[in-house]
Amino acid sequence: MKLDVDLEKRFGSFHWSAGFSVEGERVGVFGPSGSGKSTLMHMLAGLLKPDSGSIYLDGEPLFDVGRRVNLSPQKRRIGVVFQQAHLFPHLGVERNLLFGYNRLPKEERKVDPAALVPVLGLEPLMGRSVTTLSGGERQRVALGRTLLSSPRLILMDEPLTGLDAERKYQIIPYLKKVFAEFGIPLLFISHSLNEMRLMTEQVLELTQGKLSAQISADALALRRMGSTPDGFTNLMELRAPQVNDGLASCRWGEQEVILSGVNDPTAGMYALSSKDITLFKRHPEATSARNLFRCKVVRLFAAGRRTGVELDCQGQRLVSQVVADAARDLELVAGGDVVAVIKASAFRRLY
Amino acid sequence: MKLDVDLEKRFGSFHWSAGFSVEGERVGVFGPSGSGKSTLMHMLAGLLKPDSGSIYLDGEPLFDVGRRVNLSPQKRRIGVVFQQAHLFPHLGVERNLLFGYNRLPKEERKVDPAALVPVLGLEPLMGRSVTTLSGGERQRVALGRTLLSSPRLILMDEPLTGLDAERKYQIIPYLKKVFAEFGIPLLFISHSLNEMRLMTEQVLELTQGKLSAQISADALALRRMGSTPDGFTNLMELRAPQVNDGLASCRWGEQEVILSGVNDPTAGMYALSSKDITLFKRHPEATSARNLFRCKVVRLFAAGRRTGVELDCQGQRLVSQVVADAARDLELVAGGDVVAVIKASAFRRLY
Amino acid sequence: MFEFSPSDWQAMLLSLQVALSATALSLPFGFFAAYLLVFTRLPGKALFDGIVNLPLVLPPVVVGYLLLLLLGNRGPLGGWLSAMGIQIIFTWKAAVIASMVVGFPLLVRSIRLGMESIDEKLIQAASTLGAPWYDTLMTVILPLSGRALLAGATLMFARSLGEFGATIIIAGNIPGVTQTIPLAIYDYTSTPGGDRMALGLCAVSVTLALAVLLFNEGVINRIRKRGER
Amino acid sequence: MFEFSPSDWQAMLLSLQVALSATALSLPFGFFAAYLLVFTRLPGKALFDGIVNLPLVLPPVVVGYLLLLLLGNRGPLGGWLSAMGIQIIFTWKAAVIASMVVGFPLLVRSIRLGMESIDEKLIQAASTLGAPWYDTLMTVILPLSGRALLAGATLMFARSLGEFGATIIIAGNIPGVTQTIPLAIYDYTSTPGGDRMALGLCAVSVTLALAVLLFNEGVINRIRKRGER
Amino acid sequence: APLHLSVAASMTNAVEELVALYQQQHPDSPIRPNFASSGALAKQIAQGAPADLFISANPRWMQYLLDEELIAPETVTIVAGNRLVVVGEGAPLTALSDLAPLSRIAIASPKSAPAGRYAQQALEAAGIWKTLVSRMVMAKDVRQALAYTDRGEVAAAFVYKTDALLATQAKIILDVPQSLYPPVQYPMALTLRGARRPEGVAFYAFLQSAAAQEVLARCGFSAAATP
Ligand SMILES: Nc1ncnc2c1ncn2[C@@H]1O[C@H](COP(=O)(O)OP(=O)(O)OP(=O)(O)O)[C@@H](O)[C@H]1O
Ligand SMILES: Nc1ncnc2c1ncn2[C@@H]1O[C@H](COP(=O)(O)OP(=O)(O)OP(=O)(O)O)[C@@H](O)[C@H]1O
Ligand SMILES: [Mg+2]
Ligand SMILES: [Mg+2]
Repeated sequence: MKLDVDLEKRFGSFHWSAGFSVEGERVGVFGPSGSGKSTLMHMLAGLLKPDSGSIYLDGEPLFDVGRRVNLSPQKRRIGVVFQQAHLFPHLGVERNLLFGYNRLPKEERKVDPAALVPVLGLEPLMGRSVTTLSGGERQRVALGRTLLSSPRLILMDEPLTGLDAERKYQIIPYLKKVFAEFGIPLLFISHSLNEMRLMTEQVLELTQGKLSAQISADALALRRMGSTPDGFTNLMELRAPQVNDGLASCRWGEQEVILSGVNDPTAGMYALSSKDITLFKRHPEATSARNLFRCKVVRLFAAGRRTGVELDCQGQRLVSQVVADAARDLELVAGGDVVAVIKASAFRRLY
Repeated sequence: MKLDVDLEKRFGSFHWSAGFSVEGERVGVFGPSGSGKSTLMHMLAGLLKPDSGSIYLDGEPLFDVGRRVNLSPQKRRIGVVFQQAHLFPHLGVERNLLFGYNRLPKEERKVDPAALVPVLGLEPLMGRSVTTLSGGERQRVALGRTLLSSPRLILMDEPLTGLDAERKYQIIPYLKKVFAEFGIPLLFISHSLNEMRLMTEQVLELTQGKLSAQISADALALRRMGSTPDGFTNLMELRAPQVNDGLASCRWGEQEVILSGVNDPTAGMYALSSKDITLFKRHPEATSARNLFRCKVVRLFAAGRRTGVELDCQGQRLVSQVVADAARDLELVAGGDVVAVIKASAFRRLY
Repeated sequence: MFEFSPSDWQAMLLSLQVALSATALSLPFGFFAAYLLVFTRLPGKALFDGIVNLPLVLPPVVVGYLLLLLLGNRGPLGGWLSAMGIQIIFTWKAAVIASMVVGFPLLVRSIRLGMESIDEKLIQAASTLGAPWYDTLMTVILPLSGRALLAGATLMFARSLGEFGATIIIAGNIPGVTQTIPLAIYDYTSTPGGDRMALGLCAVSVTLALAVLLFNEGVINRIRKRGER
Repeated sequence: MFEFSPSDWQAMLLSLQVALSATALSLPFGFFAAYLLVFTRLPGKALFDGIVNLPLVLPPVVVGYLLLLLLGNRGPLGGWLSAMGIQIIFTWKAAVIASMVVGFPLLVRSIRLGMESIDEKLIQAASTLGAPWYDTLMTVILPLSGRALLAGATLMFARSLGEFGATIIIAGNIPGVTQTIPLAIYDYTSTPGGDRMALGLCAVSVTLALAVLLFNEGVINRIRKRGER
Repeated sequence: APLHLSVAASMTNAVEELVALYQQQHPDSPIRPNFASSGALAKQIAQGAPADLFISANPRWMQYLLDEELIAPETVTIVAGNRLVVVGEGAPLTALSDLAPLSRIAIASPKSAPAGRYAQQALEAAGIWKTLVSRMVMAKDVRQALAYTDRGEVAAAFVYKTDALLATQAKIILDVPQSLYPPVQYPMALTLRGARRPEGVAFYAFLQSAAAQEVLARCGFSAAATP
């Protein structure tokens, strides 16, 4: 997908005015509440008419004031998952799901309802009216409805809020698989940096209607490390799980990682907070921590009042954080050696 | 607050049937999508009539089939922040916020609008109509509206979704302060374990309309130690904060604790996860961790696949957790000596 | 209680027939007119709105005269129709037309109110899911106006049952042919001792209308129960 | 274009006065009746609904006779009123009452449709914020029924301008006192050659109604613009 | 095709009886009477509504159709007459001047109903119109003026004799002297279309027959005085 946007829109005191050009299959939109994320989405989908400017998708004009082009939403074939579900109250769950699907010629139907329904956990709802669904159930039906309409681009406005963590991390890999398999590009709005990093490659950051950054999700997460108490989340792809004596071990690159607290360890994506990595100058003797990695310091960077430490653990990248004092005590310098100690319980399985 | 609930409610195939009795100021309700959290909230507030059972708040019956009591919502004085904002579309932001406030006798107005508005970041919205607000803006107005009505109990259904992390961590301490200061008890629904741990002491866990667990935050943490990556939360009362070189130090009993990640350190209650305590047999040399405490092992106990370690640090109690291997390596026995190492960033301020 | 004459029974049947036909025939037009008024930006919308509401403002007798001018054998439309062998005036069809015209503003206003309360977001959702406007009209707007359509239809039906002024002018007051209940009541009041029978016919009219009203409420309640939370 | 006689001018003024009074007086009753029908669970609701809708089903002339029975000097209410020195019949007040009764079902139905489309959650929100039912009624339900109230009022006003059958019975057709536009039109059409003047009065009636209609649309558009997204 | 009659509403009762009588003798020639006010009937006919025979309560509407050239002029005749009476609940009056003390008096609106015009003429001739006019209640038609008297809303009303027979409470308290107002006449005629039809001509003749005139008299109509 190549999206070229340059738009102006005024609402009272709010003024959207930004242009950007992105290429990529999974683009995120990030920004504080009221920064114009939903406004952008509505303009792209053709639901809100910009004051001026243009929108080009893969070179095709969807909107262009100069050329007097303004395709109607159903001509644009851009699927939208709204911030609120907006289900059709007069149709049941099933007919809501199939609304777009049924309007597609057979050969353009890419996503199979029978495969999608179990992933979204919708089986028990199939005969139900949508007016009595719970908040999370509504959100899942809305997500399914848009996916099944097999659009040429999907815009999602915080589609995963209201879902419990378990369901969320079950849905994310499926979504990614579907998008990849059928080549449906994605524009993803979220306040969760973690979701953003899992779902997108590139992020547009908005501030008060202006584009303030266009960077990778990881870079964005690093930049924001200092301002949240959660630190930076290292995403680690672990493989080949084995269980010994109630303790799971997995391969992480060339190394072995011991993890606990995962009932049934499987290969997949795990999260590790930068706060959970303790650095030692030398190998400590006996410790309760199960993982000790010898690493090289790649670089140090400021992250609020703390110092971020980017590490290279035999080819794998890890980000840790230490207080300024510690950086001095440990004599951390780029290129120096250090031991990263991680407790087995610090890993969180995502999917 | 003391809440005694024993209710039955049937909706088609969904069957809520649970009783519980909780005492505490901040109670959480946790459970997957569709487990009946919102249903419970609606029944408590008097917006949904249970089929049978009773609800007693501080000994006063709000609903009791046997005694034919069913107070109307406005008599119950239970504030609700709904999963969706449900703002009054015909009123502006300001009049939405003050809807409940204006209906209170002066002496019952506990929360000051002038103090609340900046915390929720609503200043730029004050003259606005609510129909054009963004998703997060709506949520914040709804939150403010309920707080300003100074109810005797507040029910919140995922009130923080749709807020960016920065705003969220700015709101949480304020909320807790308000609740503590004015003695407003809270029932808090969320899918986020993080929010839950920050906001509540006790959690009701629901599964398909049944109560599957009711435990204090301490007990929950202990129980989850074995099966979740979250560990046990040590509550530490820290006093006499001092700032040196961007690093805060506080008194904890007889000892000094170094902490970071707290912008403006104040005395108060801090949380420390058992996972953030690494145990060493002997004092390690240089480390990035700022806190090293010599402790005595009080007892060892099984926590799932891990071992819980209760420590006595010069009169202060701490719970750590280690994997079984580590307990052996460290030769941990009740009465033995051990060094507990804690990173400065591991402390989370509660209030 | 009342001993109705054969022509009274005919009047009742005819009234029912006229009211039902008028309601059924008006519904699609009313729906479409409301759609135009609510969802489109025609240039002459205000004028169109005015014309739709005209029959409401004018006394029905005047509406009857205007229809007579239009549909009479010497009128522009009537002349053309009678050339085609279609006779409108003094037939029950004329009574249907009178009821349709007089009740139309009521119908349109009901449907409009319903349409105006449809959440615009749903229409947007339908369009992003690939439904063109006519599809959205039939699968989203129509069902979501259901309650208002029903209310409008009931209104129309009831109004038709009571329609007198326009009907007597273009359909005439011919017992057994165009004499509906209100016209029969009118005749009875010209007959010594006819008041009792007039009252009886009133009662029939009221009963019919109440039955439709209760039916309407029943259907609405069922719709609402489906959406209960 | 038309040379109206002084009594025609009086009829126009009177019509305006009657229509405005009838609309203004009916609004609170209509609002309350709609509230009862939509939000409460009275036992005799269906019956109440039937009574409210009665004037719609009956020919206005019959409604007029029934009102005469009630409000006449020998009627239950009229007798009491005339004992208090209040004369209703054959005054313009009677015309107002006739318009009110005949237009009431239209008004109530409009407001009902509006009320039924209010999101129940908003009413729940108001009650959890401590508003008792009457407070919610005035501060949430009333403003959110605004558009429907307006539509109902317009309908009522237009219907009042055209009201003939019931008015002529309880108010009489007294030039300068109770002769409204439709009654004046009737007088003209009953005279050979009076059609031109009748048409003139029709035009006045239509103009008045259109003005109110456009005003209504204007207000509604302003309401809608406020809520645009 | 059935025979279409357009009959002034005040003759509803009588004409229904006459049609029934005629059908006994001619069961194979169906008749469709249409009852409405004379003005409405005249305008219907003027707009091409099917009508074979027109009975008006008012010579002016007959004239209107004659001007429109829809009536066979030679068939215009008076089928019946009527008399103006005063009805009320009190004691019988001796002269119109006795009306002076009465509080309210109903007449049909002189603009739209001939009965009202006749009443006005009578009162003017009696010289008391000016004193009574402010107490006058104008009704839509005679029938309504009668209803007011019946309900006791007015003390007296000017109505036709035929209508007075419909009253339940009120009684005739005065026969207005014929000298004070022109004769009340119901003109009848065949339309051009009716004049061409033998059934039309036959029914037209029947209405003028002695049998028919007897029925009319029973309903309170006076004999057809020649114009
Ligand atoms: N019609 C309008 N009139 C005035 N202001 C508007 C209008 N529509 C949107 N806005 C304002 O524009 C800003 C951007 O809105 P938008 O919905 O795009 O925010 P957002 O980034 O999606 O926020 P959130 O994360 O809270 O959903 C908000 O401050 C909003 O209040
Ligand atoms: N009126 C109803 N008829 C049938 N089922 C209903 C009705 N109301 C609620 N339910 C069902 O009851 C279950 C519990 O709903 P509830 O809203 O309490 O869930 P929840 O725990 O709040 O979920 P979420 O986290 O998704 O908001 C859901 O499966 C819902 O579909
Ligand atoms: Mg948004
Ligand atoms: Mg919920």
